[in-house]
Amino acid sequence: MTRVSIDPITRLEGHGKIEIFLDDAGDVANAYFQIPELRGFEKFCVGRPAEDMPNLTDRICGVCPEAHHMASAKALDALWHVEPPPTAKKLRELFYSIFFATDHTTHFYALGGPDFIVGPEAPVAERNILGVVKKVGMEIAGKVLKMRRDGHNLIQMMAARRVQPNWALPGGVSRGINEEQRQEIEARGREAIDFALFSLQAFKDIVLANKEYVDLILSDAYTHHTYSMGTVDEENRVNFYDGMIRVVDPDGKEFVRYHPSQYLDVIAERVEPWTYLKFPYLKQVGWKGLVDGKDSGVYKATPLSRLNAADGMATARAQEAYEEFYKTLGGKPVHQTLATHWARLIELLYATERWVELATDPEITGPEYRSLPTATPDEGIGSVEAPRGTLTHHYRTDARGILTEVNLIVGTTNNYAPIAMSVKKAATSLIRKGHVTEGLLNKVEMAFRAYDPCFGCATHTLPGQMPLEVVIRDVRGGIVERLTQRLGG
Amino acid sequence: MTEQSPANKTKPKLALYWAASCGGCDIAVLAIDDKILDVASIFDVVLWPVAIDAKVRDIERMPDQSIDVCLFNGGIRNSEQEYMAQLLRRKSKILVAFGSCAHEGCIPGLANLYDREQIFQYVYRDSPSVDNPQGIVPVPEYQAPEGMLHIPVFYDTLKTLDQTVEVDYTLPGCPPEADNIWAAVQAVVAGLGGAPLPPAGTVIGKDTTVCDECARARNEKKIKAFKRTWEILPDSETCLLEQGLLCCGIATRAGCGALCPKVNSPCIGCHGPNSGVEDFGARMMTALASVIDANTPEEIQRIIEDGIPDPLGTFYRFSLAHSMLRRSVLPGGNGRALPLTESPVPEVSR
Amino acid sequence: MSENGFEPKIIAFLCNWCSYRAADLAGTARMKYEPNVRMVRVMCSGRVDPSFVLKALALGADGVMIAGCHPGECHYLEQNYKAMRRYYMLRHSLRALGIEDERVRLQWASAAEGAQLASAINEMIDQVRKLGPLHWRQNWSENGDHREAISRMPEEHREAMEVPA
Amino acid sequence: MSERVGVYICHCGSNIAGTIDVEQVARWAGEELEGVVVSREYKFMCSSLGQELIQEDIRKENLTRVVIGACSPHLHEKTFRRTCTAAGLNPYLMQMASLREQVSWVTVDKRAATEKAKAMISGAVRRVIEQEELTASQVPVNPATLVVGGGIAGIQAALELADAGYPVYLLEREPSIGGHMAQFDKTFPTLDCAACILTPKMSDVGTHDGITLLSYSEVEEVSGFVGSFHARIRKKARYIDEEKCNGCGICIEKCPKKVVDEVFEAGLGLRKAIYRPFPQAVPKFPLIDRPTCIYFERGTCKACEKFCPTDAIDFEQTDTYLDLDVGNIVLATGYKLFSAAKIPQYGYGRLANVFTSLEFERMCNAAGPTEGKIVMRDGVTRPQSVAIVHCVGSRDKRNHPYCSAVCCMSALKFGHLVMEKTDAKVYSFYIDMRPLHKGYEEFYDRLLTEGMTFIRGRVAEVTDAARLPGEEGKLVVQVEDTLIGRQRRIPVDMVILMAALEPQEDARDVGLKFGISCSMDGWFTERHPKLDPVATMTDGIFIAGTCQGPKDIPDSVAQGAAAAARIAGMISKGSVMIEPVVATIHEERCSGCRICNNLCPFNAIEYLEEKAVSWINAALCKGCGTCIAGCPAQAISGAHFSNLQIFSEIEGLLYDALCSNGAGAPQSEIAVEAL
Repeated sequence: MTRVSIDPITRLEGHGKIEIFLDDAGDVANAYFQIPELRGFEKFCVGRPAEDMPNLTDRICGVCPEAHHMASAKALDALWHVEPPPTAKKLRELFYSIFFATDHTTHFYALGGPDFIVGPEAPVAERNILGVVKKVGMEIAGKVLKMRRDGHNLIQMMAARRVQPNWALPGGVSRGINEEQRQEIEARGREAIDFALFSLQAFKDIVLANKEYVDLILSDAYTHHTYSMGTVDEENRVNFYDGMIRVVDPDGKEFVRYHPSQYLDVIAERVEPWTYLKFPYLKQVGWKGLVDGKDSGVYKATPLSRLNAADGMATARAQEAYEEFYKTLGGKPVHQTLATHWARLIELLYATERWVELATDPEITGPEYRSLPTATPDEGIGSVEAPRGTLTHHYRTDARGILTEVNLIVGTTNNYAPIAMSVKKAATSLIRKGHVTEGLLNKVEMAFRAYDPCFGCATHTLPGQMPLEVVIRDVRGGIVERLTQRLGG
Repeated sequence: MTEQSPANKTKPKLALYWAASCGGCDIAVLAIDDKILDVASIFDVVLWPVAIDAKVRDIERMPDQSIDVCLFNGGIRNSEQEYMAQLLRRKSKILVAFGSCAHEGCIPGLANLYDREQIFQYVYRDSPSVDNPQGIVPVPEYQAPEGMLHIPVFYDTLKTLDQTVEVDYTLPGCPPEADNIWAAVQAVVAGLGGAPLPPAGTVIGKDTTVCDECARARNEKKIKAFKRTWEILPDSETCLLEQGLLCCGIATRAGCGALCPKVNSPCIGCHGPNSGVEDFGARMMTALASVIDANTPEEIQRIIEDGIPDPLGTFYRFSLAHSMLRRSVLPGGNGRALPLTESPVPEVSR
Repeated sequence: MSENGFEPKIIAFLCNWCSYRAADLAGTARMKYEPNVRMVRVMCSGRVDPSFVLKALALGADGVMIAGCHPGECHYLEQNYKAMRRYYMLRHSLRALGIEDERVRLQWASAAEGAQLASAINEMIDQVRKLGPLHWRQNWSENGDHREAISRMPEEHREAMEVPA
Repeated sequence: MSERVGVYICHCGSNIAGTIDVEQVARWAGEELEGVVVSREYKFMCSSLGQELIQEDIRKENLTRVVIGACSPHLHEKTFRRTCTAAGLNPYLMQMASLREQVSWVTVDKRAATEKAKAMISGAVRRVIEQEELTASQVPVNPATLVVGGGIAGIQAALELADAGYPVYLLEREPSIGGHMAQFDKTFPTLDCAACILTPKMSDVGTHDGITLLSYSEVEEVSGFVGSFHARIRKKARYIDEEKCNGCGICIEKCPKKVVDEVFEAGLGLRKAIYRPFPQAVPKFPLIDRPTCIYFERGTCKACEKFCPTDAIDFEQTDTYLDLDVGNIVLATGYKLFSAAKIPQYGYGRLANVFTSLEFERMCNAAGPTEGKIVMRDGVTRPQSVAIVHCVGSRDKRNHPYCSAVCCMSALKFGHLVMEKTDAKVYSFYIDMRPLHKGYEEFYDRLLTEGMTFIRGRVAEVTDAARLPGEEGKLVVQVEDTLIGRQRRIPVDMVILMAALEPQEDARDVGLKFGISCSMDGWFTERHPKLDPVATMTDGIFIAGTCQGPKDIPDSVAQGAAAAARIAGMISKGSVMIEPVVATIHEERCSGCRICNNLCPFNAIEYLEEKAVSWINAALCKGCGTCIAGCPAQAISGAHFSNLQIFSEIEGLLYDALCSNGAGAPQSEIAVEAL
């Protein structure tokens, strides 16, 4: 009963499927969230020349190829023990900030946005980009599309292709930018900052001003007390491109702060026979199943968790927004899944500010955009914050730089457990005595979308509608009822 | 585009589907920007997983041939995808292999250098981050305490769409270029309006290769050594191949505007071969070998083995699954195939 | 005949000027060699496109021979050197696919070397017979367990029910 | 449209039918093979009855394709092409399967032979269906011919053509024509003097209206193709105004500078800085040897200029170039002598009285350095005993494996001359005596009776280290006498080394320049070793004389004449046919990557800058197909050997290997029915 439908992890490794089993009383006995696809990148990349990885792993996700491109490039720097020149690092981070801003924008407006802008109780058919347009007007929709187009054009200008770039190399990038290009980038960046500020304001006006929405955000159905993961700079401020990875416990206390190269000491993956996707968890805490709390190794890696894991933002206006965020939601850490949307807008603001910072850096147009490796390659680990969570690439090669081992922990995977928990929680809280309502499906859907698990980005600029099917079986496995959310009309 | 207004009844029906793909193709469809709204107004979109809710069962219930156009992206990696390919073939008048994965397997096709056992063994057991003492691997049918759970069967060999069902047209590229997508859409619309369609089997795109669009200066070629991208800083004026880089532009279908060479990156072949070419890798092999500047077996082999450590990943980066040989020798031994006559035919009634 | 009754099929591409004439000579001299080889005439070993070899293997050949003039004796001056370069490039790839070197052979044979050609053919057939069949296309078919899964799908979908709106 | 194929299986008496069940093959082809409308077997397809059978079917059954299973196409392809043409079918729509050479004659097992025959017919049928009509194109032939090399072979070719009334350019890189023959004294076996028979021919050349003599010149570059070649010639400066010079030779007398003549006199004699290689040189003009001329060295002297009656001396003269248009080219570039010093144990260059064959030729020559007196290096002493050593550098794995063909006879000639001019004892050390041609064996007998001593065995060493009494002051020849099976030491006064003939230093470059190939030894390769010995793979380029391999004067003359005859034939016909089997670049597919540009040794591929595509000159293309196989974009197609044709042939040949889950066509494993 796998669906041709938007299902959680599709954009990562295929489609998803939910099965909910009821006990004799008709209450939820268990809910399974299955990922029925695998492509096997970790295996078939073995034997390839390592320098191909930015181009191979691009193809893991066509929605956030830039994230893989960067994580891979950093793993290659480490593999060949080569330090990219300052200009190269800045070019990469500039490229990455542009990508982040583009990606977050489209998610908020096209996917997450509709739930609030149009309203969670609004008819399904309206809870999509078209509904957003109706509500906020064509002018804003135009802004959104422009933001997307600008971002893609700049990415193509710098890195060859708007989807699937071909640019990063061990020790830097294949080409730098000239002054003319820099000016273009800066100009678009300044517009982007205004857009980000506007978006935050819109969120406050439409959502925070509406008690009903706030209650929804704070409701228990969307709350999971898990660990939070995110990358931070030396002052523990949020960074997307580089830094240390910090994990705070459900109470916001630092649990561990480690260099990406130590990820194996912190993270382990659990295999279940009923799904092709693995469940990452915190090694020291251990796997206790799909439950939250301090004793469960389950953690989140989302915009929200990044804010939780950090002490602040590295740019002025983003820092203000950061403080307001926690003030409004009653202090750190925040565990309400739906708050992720707000957190995402704060990250959007940071990305655009960082974009302009770098675009105006005197070194950005420097001629030194690559150092040639001289050392013998052996092992390298690289990591960045993908919009959907911490992304880690780990390579081993022979002396010629031919891959002998590849391990990847991909953004959304980090959140597989929390997503599955949200699904189960939503189901349990809404199914009583075998009676099910369409509301369940909305609620489940909203839980998904908050994570923007990679499937989400596939729906950029499209209706936020997520068709789902839930099959409800009794303990003997017979089908009691099958619900399918349909488009209205 | 999702409104089920009466107008839709007369609109041609469009379906989009993804199989083993990365989503880049769907993004590419969106990357035609505002034209996407035209697509929405021209067609009645009956299936687009990323966009709207329509259930397979609805498709199954449709009479055959009732979908006018189906854009199918992604390769055939498991049983579910093979089923969907066949279903959509039956229900569609025009089936388009959309993008590199459906066309030639793309990067995921490199999995054909291994088999299911090897991939599972690494991903679920040997990977350094996996903690799996009992050596569990996912199984198609799992008896959970509460009931039976199914996931699709993972294949040894990734197949392309045209290796699975008859394909009418192919749109190349990883992902296809926006203007080529739009051109194809218009051609199809015109065709549905009675205009002559290109002959079935056509790959929609240019006949020439990337060199045609590349601004770099080129000369007669003689190569003493192949270079890897990290080894040299290429100049931005002359042909990258002449500088020793393994640029696939010579054999790759034009249409992208030679974007990668523009940023000093050699072409990696994402648009596949130009029309009429059956095996991309063979073209690369023969062309590169032809310009090797050596005449003794020893030196020839040295140049090849030093400069091209991974011939398959280099020559078949995107097209292994669609190449003449499709995959490596199946480690399990190649006598495993069941006679086709034994294929069960599922009985499904309306 | 090998004990398991396997008889390899070999496709040989012969240069019109040397090896094809060597085959003629082997004939006129009534030299016997094994019948498993089927010959394709090309003007020069330089005409042999790697895709000819791949095609032959894909269509069920167990081995392929490329025969041309000795280095330095090419009737087109130096084209057999290009054949040599292409052969090693192709072999590099075939090895990576797990295809044994013995299955694809480059053989120099002048118009006078009927005997050498005949014995090279016999030697190759013997080697390939030892290696066993390639029957390449069986590499592509799955082991069958996916069929049941596919046949199950329509039935699962049919069970689906609408949500009470 | 679907083609109508006729299949014809030849019994070739029992040659094919004895091993292959031809009836079965024919029946099978008719029933099983797609496109086959007629399938017959017949006793002798190549017989007129057999051919009529085919022609009748072509007409009655409207065959559009013909497959003939018979002998090798190298025997009867032309025959059956004519058969088809006569019946109105384009000859290139016929394909042969070599059932005799490739099946019946080489296969024991009849069942296996029949199966193989089926496969081959199936391959031919699949291929022929894809074959296309082709027509040979005609190009005019320029009547002028360029002969490169003024030795006896070149001279012969030039005279034959000129006498036939066709213009000839005879080019020689040395100052005079005549080649090696001009250096000889007598010629075997008739012993008539070389000069007496050569010089008349030389002066004929010099005076012939039809011959333009280009001495002291070299070919810089050649382009074009049969019928219309273009050659760029460099005339090296002689510093003599040929218009003014009357060849009186006063300049030579007056020249104060004497130098050793390494070329013509093989280092035995002297010449002046301004010189004429030999008295009968053609052309008669002398030349100034710049490196040794005092004026060019010090800036003063000009003795020649002072005394020249016609003031023909021109120190300012420079190399000049001229461009020729010719229809055909004869290469008669000759050989060079193996350097005997490469075999140190023979002592040449170390032991004064060890001579090479060429040195000895000059010594015998009445016009030579010793006026024909046979003397030791001191110039006066007459040898009491002379050893002649055969196979110096020939039949020798370490040097040249081949036999130089002329040494045995020269050795006999030398022996005769020694005994005629001195009373010395002559020993001949040989491996095998090879007096192959007319009158040669008789000459050998004559020397036996004249008392020359023959010792069979390869000489191990020539030394001046005396070990036995009687060896003091002598050269000792150490040899194993294989006839008596003993080591022998023969003390002599003089040793003559019969050095091998080897290709000119620059033979390979010359080959590339003219687009012809060399054998491993470096001799130019003929189109066919037996049936086409003077033509080459490149139409319009012919070879004659020793540049094709060691040979004596009569053979060289014969080849010169043969090449001339071939050319005269073409000229009188006026035009030549050019094979339609060529490659074509399809501009609309070509992206100008230039991979193909240096794949063609015949320079048929050009890069058109303005269009940024490559282009093939069909007239230069030899149809090898290497560029077709090399094009990364498959933008090049090859007439009669297209990918499609060859793929189809492979499919046909493997018809019995194709199993159900086939390649190419989608093989949906499970059909989802009744949805």
